[in-house]
Amino acid sequence: MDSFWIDPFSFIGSQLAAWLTGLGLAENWVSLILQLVGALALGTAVLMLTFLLIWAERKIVARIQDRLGPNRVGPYGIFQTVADLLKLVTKELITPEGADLLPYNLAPLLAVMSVVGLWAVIPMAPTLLGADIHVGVLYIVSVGSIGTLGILLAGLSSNNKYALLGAFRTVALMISYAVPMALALLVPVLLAGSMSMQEIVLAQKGLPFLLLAPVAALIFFVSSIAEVGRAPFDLLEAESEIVAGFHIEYSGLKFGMFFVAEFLHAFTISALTAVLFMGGWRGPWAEQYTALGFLYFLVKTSLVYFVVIWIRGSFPRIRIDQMNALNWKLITPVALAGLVVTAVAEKVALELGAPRLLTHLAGNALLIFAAAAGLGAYARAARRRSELLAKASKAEAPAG
Amino acid sequence: MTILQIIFLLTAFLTLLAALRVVTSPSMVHAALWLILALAGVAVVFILLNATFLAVVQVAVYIDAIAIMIIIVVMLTRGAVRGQGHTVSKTWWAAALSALVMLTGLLVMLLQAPVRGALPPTLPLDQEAFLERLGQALVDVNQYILPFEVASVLLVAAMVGAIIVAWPLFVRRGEEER
Amino acid sequence: MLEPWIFIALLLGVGMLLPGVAIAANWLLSPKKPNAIKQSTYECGIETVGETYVQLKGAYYIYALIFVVFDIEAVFLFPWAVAYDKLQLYMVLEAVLFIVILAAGLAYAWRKGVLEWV
Amino acid sequence: MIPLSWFLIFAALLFCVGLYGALARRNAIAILMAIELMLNAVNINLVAFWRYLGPEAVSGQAFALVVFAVAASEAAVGLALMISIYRRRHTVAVEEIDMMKW
Repeated sequence: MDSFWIDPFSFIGSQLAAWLTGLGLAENWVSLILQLVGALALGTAVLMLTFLLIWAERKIVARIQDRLGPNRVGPYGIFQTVADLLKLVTKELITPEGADLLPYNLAPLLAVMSVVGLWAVIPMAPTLLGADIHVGVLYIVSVGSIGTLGILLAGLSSNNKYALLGAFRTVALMISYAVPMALALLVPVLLAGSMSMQEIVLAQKGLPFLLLAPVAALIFFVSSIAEVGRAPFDLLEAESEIVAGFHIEYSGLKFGMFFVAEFLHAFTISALTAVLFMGGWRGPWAEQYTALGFLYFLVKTSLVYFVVIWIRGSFPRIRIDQMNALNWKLITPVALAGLVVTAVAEKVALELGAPRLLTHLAGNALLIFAAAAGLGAYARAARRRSELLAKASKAEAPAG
Repeated sequence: MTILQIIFLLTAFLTLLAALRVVTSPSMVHAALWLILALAGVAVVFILLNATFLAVVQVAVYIDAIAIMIIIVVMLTRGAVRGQGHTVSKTWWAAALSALVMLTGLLVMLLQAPVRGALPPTLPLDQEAFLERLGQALVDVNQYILPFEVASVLLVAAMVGAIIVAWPLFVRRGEEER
Repeated sequence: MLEPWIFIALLLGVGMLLPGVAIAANWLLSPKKPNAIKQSTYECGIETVGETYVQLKGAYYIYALIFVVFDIEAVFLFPWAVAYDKLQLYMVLEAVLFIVILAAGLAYAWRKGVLEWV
Repeated sequence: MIPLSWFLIFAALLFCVGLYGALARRNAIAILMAIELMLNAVNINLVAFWRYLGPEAVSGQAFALVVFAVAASEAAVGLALMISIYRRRHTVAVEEIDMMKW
């Protein structure tokens, strides 16, 4: 059996290493060059993937809306994005008057860098992982938020009021939704007993965390969609309603880079959901045949990404006060409670020897029930308030 | 000179440069942006010290949270010192002098320290296990349980205090403007 | 020991470099005909009034504040979550107390009406 | 291998830059930023001593974590005070904030 078909990634790596050592390079330099090649390959692959993502998204949203979508350039319009890129490349780069040049030019690069950087710790196959660091999950929290910084820089340096206001609104909501995201990320760490992404995948043997902590998975998924600013949370840069927000003064590929970062980030959160809650590359025979593991990873990620697009195609855009209330009054308290429930349920299951899955499911069911009851009470209070207001205005109307 | 030393010197140089810009830049927005660079440099220094957990925490807490909070407050108090002349006080030379005296004192102390030339001992346990021990120590009654719980009380106190100090005035000011 | 971090540094560098190259290509290929109107601040054709750094509302500070507090909380809890398997029951309950204290802070902010978007 | 003294000198320099900023700047927010620099210098010292003198003990990192929490609280309350003072007096220049001077 050829080892290439069992583990293509290690095979290519060891072939390359052998070749470089054959050239007479020292071991340090060989490993450095291998890492550089790996980083270049990963970065390029991830950025090239964006072409496919944009095409897939346009095609799927078109089908949801009973349209055809791009269908002129290439088979099924698959080269439409390339044509769009060629158009963007030949556009003039307009720098607004009074812009702060260094931050202005740095902002799109930072936005892309933060998303590409996330891929360093995502395990794509048993042997295909950029950097197996023991603080992987916290790395995701911190590097993912550097994109916020890019947006802030863009808004501050564009010398434009709309850009400034758009940037601060985006940043306010992004940092709000980062709170439940970090809290939801604590749950897989707790269940796996490790912050390393590979360890978390390994810990999901037979029982993905989606079953153990469905509430945390949902919270992570929703809050990361909000963090990316996808529909239905795209009100801050709703291109059909308001001026573009923080990237109003960007043109050409500088604008394109924000666009790329957004699409790639949407795919990245799908990959993270797949890895943290759905077992990543886990599947039958994945450990023997690495390529198969990579395939499972891709299938799971694409599935989650399809749901992201589906949500975009189906849900109406929500208002900013609704988005704010949703985060602080529903998602964050539920995330806090969910963390407590998981922590207690796991200990109870361990100490009392209760079945693990059942204890967790019971805890989560209790949590969902409590959240639903709270929501009902909140909705009733809101309705009573609006009825009172309506009554008051009706009573006032004849007098005035 | 090993590669690590070169990386350290570069990082230290950039960090100090950024720190100098923080304390001299006339524009508060620029000072805050330079502060972010300085904080990132400190994160790299943490990585060089093998404290990878703290390096990531440095990015998560300082760059993503505190620096953004500072930028927001800079924008909230914009134009505060604008049009009032200098960004440094009249006694800046006294400040520079005391900083220099401080530096000299610290360096003299350093020269007498017995550990100054110490080289790092090999890390005895892997970082994963160390992190586990840190987590245990934080909630162990015999170790750091008090700082751990006090930290939460401190954070809540800071949050409540900051809301009390900053919030009622927003409302009152909003009414004034109407 | 530091090898994964070298990879991360390289990947972050690549993440900056590739967009940089793309933008440089754009700069080479694009027409360059600046004029005063094109460079002016874009407000849908209306002349901009006053200075750019407008006064923001104070609510942004409150969101940043709550974010900072909960970020630190998460940072304290991550080592605890990693060590979870080795903890006794009372240690887990201490962390629950930690979470409850912070939740009380959130409840206070909610009661004060700070969380409303105005 | 980097000797310990390099880190200590770096931390001392960073601390003194922060000290200069804290003493010389007029804008109170700039002073807060300088204080953050000083706290960072302290953290570098804590972590450097942890690495070189006691890498088996958790105290160095635990102390640094507490410093993070304290720095965040300090920044939060300090910035809230700045906002409040700016609302009342339209300035955050320290020599003009003299309500408690006499």
